[in-house]
Amino acid sequence: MSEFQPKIVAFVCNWCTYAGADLTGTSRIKYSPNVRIVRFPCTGRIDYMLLTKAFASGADGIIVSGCHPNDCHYTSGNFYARRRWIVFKKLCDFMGIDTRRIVFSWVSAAEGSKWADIVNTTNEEIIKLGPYDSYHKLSTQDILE
Amino acid sequence: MEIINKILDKSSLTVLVEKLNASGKEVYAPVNKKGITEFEKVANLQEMDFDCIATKQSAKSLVFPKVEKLMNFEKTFDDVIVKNVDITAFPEVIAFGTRPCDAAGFIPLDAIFTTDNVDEIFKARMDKLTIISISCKKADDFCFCTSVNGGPGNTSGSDILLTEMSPNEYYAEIITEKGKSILDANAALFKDSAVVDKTPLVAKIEQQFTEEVINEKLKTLFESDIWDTQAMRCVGCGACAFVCPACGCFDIQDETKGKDGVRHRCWDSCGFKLFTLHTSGHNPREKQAQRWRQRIYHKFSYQPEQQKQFGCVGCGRCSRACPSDMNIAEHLTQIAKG
Amino acid sequence: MEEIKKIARELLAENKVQVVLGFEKGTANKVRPAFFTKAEDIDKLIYNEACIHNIALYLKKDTCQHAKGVAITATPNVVRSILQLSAENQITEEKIHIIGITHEGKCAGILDFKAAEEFSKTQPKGLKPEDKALIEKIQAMSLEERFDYWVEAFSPCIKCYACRASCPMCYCGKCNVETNNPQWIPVASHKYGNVEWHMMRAMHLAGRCINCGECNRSCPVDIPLNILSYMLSDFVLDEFDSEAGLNSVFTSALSAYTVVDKENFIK
Amino acid sequence: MARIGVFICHCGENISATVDCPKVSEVAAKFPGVAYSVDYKYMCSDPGQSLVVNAIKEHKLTGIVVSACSPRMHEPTFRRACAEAGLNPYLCEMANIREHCSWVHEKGDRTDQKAIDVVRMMVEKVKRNNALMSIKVPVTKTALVIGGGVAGIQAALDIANAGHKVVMVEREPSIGGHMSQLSETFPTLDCSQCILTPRMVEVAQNPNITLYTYAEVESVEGFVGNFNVKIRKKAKSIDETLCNGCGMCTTKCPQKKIPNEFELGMGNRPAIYVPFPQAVPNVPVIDRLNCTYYKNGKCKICEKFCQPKAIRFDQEDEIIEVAVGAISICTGFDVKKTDFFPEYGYGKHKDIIDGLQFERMASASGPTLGAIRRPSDGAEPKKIVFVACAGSRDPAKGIEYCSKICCMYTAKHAILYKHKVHDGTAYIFYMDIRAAGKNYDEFTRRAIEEDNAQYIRGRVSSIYERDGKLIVIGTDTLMNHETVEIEADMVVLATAGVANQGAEELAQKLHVSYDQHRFFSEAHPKLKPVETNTAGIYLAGACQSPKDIPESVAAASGVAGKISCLFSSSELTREPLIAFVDRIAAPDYSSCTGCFLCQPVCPYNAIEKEDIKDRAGNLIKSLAYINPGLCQGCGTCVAICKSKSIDIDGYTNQQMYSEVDALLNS
Repeated sequence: MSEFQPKIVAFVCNWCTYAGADLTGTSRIKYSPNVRIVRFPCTGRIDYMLLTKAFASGADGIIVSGCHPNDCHYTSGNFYARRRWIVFKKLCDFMGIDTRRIVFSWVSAAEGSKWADIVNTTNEEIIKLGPYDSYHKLSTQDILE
Repeated sequence: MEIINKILDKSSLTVLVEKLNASGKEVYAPVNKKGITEFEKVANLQEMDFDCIATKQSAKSLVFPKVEKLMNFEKTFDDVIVKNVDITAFPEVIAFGTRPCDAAGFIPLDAIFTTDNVDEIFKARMDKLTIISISCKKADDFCFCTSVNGGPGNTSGSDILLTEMSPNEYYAEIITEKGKSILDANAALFKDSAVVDKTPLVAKIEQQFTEEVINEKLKTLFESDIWDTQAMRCVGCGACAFVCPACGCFDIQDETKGKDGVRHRCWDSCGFKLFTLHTSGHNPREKQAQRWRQRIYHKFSYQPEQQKQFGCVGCGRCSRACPSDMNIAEHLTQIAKG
Repeated sequence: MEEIKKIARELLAENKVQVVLGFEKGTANKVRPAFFTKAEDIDKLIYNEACIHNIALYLKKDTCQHAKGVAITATPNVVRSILQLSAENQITEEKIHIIGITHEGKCAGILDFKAAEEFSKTQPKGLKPEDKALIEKIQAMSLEERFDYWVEAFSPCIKCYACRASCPMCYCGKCNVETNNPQWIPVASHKYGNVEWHMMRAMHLAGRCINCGECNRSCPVDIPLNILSYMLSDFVLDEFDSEAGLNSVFTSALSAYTVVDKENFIK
Repeated sequence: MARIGVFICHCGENISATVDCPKVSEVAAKFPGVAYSVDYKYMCSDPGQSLVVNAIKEHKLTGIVVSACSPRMHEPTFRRACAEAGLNPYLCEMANIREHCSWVHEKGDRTDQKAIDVVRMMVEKVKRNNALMSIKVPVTKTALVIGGGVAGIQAALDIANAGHKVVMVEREPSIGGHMSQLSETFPTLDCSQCILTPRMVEVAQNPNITLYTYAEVESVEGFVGNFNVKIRKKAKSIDETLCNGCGMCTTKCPQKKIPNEFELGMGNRPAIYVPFPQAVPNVPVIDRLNCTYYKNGKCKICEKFCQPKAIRFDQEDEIIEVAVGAISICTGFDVKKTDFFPEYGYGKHKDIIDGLQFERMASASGPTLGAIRRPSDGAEPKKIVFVACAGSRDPAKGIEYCSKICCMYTAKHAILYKHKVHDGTAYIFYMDIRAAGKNYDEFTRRAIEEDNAQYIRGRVSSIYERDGKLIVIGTDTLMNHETVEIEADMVVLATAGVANQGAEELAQKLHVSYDQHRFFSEAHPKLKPVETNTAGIYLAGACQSPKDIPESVAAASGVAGKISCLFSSSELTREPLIAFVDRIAAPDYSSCTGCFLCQPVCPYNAIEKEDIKDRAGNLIKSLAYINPGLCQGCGTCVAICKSKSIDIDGYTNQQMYSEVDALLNS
């Protein structure tokens, strides 16, 4: 327990990745318990500000996942989301926010094992990177002393 | 207290700053960083920018920072535990190299925070602040202190006022007890002096109007369309209020992280639409012109009425900072003449 | 210059417009935005290389909103802003008479939106070499250095919102920073509040910023925040072949997509 | 003050074997705002549900969190329980501690902690849930069918026979579509008109169907259950109520040399005409572009001979407004013409025809009365070449897709040819034979084996004329890529099926999406093949992609089924989890600035413009308005809105923000 256990938040869409994670469960595939899933109707709904909010609130890693292109329950939400991520990622990179800690993925409702895989590899990657101290410090220094 | 007149040479001044630092006081002075001069903590006089007419921002943040913690709190299951800020832990601060207008700015600011109800945090900071100003040798097109009862060698607000007599010699007026305690602690650095006429030593700033005339005129101008014409180019930012030494408006904000939280006092400005916006969507000051009018009335009508103190010291910072060149002195002159 | 004045005078005299938006002499050597409502006042109208304020901003303000017709002396940046405002349904063509001024300061006559689109395409953008150099400098930094750079760069911010107030594209009646419940962006101008605020603003301007640099010019504490949007504008152009301020009808890179958008970062 | 109830389910041992349920319940009881917390063996069982119902009543709960399986499993169950207890069903949230926790993690503190965190997250969310009411939308039980081809006919008849009103709009003077042009149909070779005509008549006679021919959809407004449609009924110059279809006018018309569209230019028609003898309705129209009277102001011979006095030269287009609840698009397809192919002579060789022209030629009622004849000289072609995939599956021509019907109709053409020209030889150049379908492969085999069609696997690179013959140069990829040269009398190109003319324009009127080939897009390629993204608008037939007759008919019946379901109740109940734009007091009315950057991202075209006007009718502000009848609740507009003026119930900004906050800041 003494070793670093990262906090990972997953923002997922209801129709593909949430269902995919359900399938991981029904298939009894094990993965790291460090991830917490937040359900959205569609990746198009995911506000990039929630990502920075998650980091500010203490997340060490973030997974954003939804339907594969052309599979969106609402046809195109994931396409708009993808474009937003492209821009957001660029801005984060430019501002020195560690985008290695944000994993974007497509996990369909049939990809239970892919979900477990995404969580586990993200978990390992974040353990390697360590806690996201610089952002946590930035966001808390004026609240907690 | 009666003003004590002294002379300080430049090397003594250098020593004074070092000694003040050594005595555990925090010394703030104008420092030019990347082309912008602001009050910064200094260890010695070499860091100071003597040439600056006025820093971009005023010195008010020494007692009224842009963000100030008022208290910490912790939520429990059914209660909130409040931890007040320890006001005794505030450091002794020296504002060094302030201009007479900066020093004068603390008077209306103090009035805002202590009239009727004393703001303990502000007062504690104010009590621990000593102001050592330097008279102005230069002025620019934005300076108008002489129109608002101030002047380039005015002593009000300062604890000590220094006036450059020659490149190596400063005339020092010890104005308050706080000033005297510095003199007493460093008596060896000061030489006795007679009263010096500062007029030839300081900048000439033409008087454009008087506060009293403005005050009088405002009695009938509330519904005038002058506010519309003046505010037309105002973009509605808060730069003027934030750089103003006498603006004291603030907003209270709670920020939390889990069960822990903090209450902040943050600068706010009457120029913002949000300043008066009601939850319903109604806004008593809907138009920028009304907000501009409020700014002028507050400084030249309400404050003199309620706090016996005008809210403007003529430093001209608001006009320098304005992205659309709103020039308050010009606008006031227009009012005075109108 | 005389040509600009002549056009402005005629428009007012013929009552085609009630306001001419331009510049007049300001404090000392400064110039300032000005509103001319009478033909005889046009003598005071000036244009010189100091007139860099993006006065397209005022098209959304009361004075212009209430007028039936508005003329505006428009440098390339202003023209781009006007087109983008039109693309975002904020202004209508019937009302606006653009008196075009080229980047060399020559009068380009009255431009309708179609002509303005052509005009915009031929005029160079406002990106200065030092901005480009700064972007490159930041890009060459390590991740940690970049983060520290920006935290430090934003730390003097006093949240006076002059950047927002001077930006023609920041026309929201209620800015995101003013929404509470939830309070997305801390109101306080501490380091965290500043980073979040400027990041949000850059994101909102991505694909919409016309690169006039007004945010930087108006900033009283001189934060180079324009380069955030510059960098994103360049990126959006490269990535999505989309550029703000060239088109008077709807364009926005982030309200669109193509199926072939970059995918290589998605697992 | 919130009073939240937390119900931790053991799910037998499914959860409790891994997660310490009593501990989670105990910790949850201490969360701010939690008034009641309990764990139980099976929450979804009857006693479990009673536990929930009783707790809501007894503890006056203002919201509940059921911590159990996936909400995709039992959310409806517990929402019902809430409703039973008198609590708004939308004040219920589920914390997934089975699929997302106990089944995927090992027993231990970290797993318990995750369960606790997830419960805390949902407690914070449910505190911010809004009590919502299902959205009721009234339904006008009339369907609009656009297009009177076989798909439209089938859809209209099925809907009408289910007892609902149908309005059918057909652009041409007669219904029937492409099927009425066909000779025989594969794979049974029954006569196309013989099976279609009775159905056309049925449409005309069905009291539930109102038929508008020579008419087009002008505009469509509204949303599911409530569309207002304007139909432009083009002037036929005939009073339909008086015309008895005697045909005297068409016989007497002096203009006789107008290329007949129905015969694809292979025959002529007069200026006043019915497209084909079995037309429904059997009412002629005057082609004003070619009519002598309209051209020169003199003639009116038809009027003279018309006994019932039905000719109306001054008739004008008429706009008819109808209110409908659902729309079926059945506008069909078109085929590329021979002039699309430079390598085949740009259509300048008369003896190169397209498949549809061959159909007319093979039809007993066609221009040659069913005889196969060279258009150039009327000779019987002894060698005929059929080119399959003419244009289809050819990215260079911009048509990457397979037109699907060509393999089958080309085989049919070869068979029909052989039946009519016994000593002739049919060659078929093909890429692959795609004969998937009931009795389809047997049919192509029949063409090869019984009717001796010469299939050559390869493409035709060029066709040119030499001494009155068409020289077809192709390759045989099964014979070492040898060049094949055939001296043919006639060539039939199975040209690509493409979207119908005007499809794009219609899609824009209806606010439905279309693909890069201008075919209408279905809502989901697998699960919603006959729906469009716009609720209440459906697709049948070849307007979606090339389809054969059985597929078109099946889709049409599918649409009819969908529309009948929609019409089964006079109100449509929809989940209220939809987006909305905020409204505040004057003078702002909303924080929405009317930039409409949200409009293009809505897949359902649910975002409309709402004009705020003063009492004098002057426009104050234009705002975005989200039509609750159309919004499906994806929330893409919420994330795109810069001023946060749009929010979405069920996933509001407050809810999502609090979830994240609660998750991390324990």
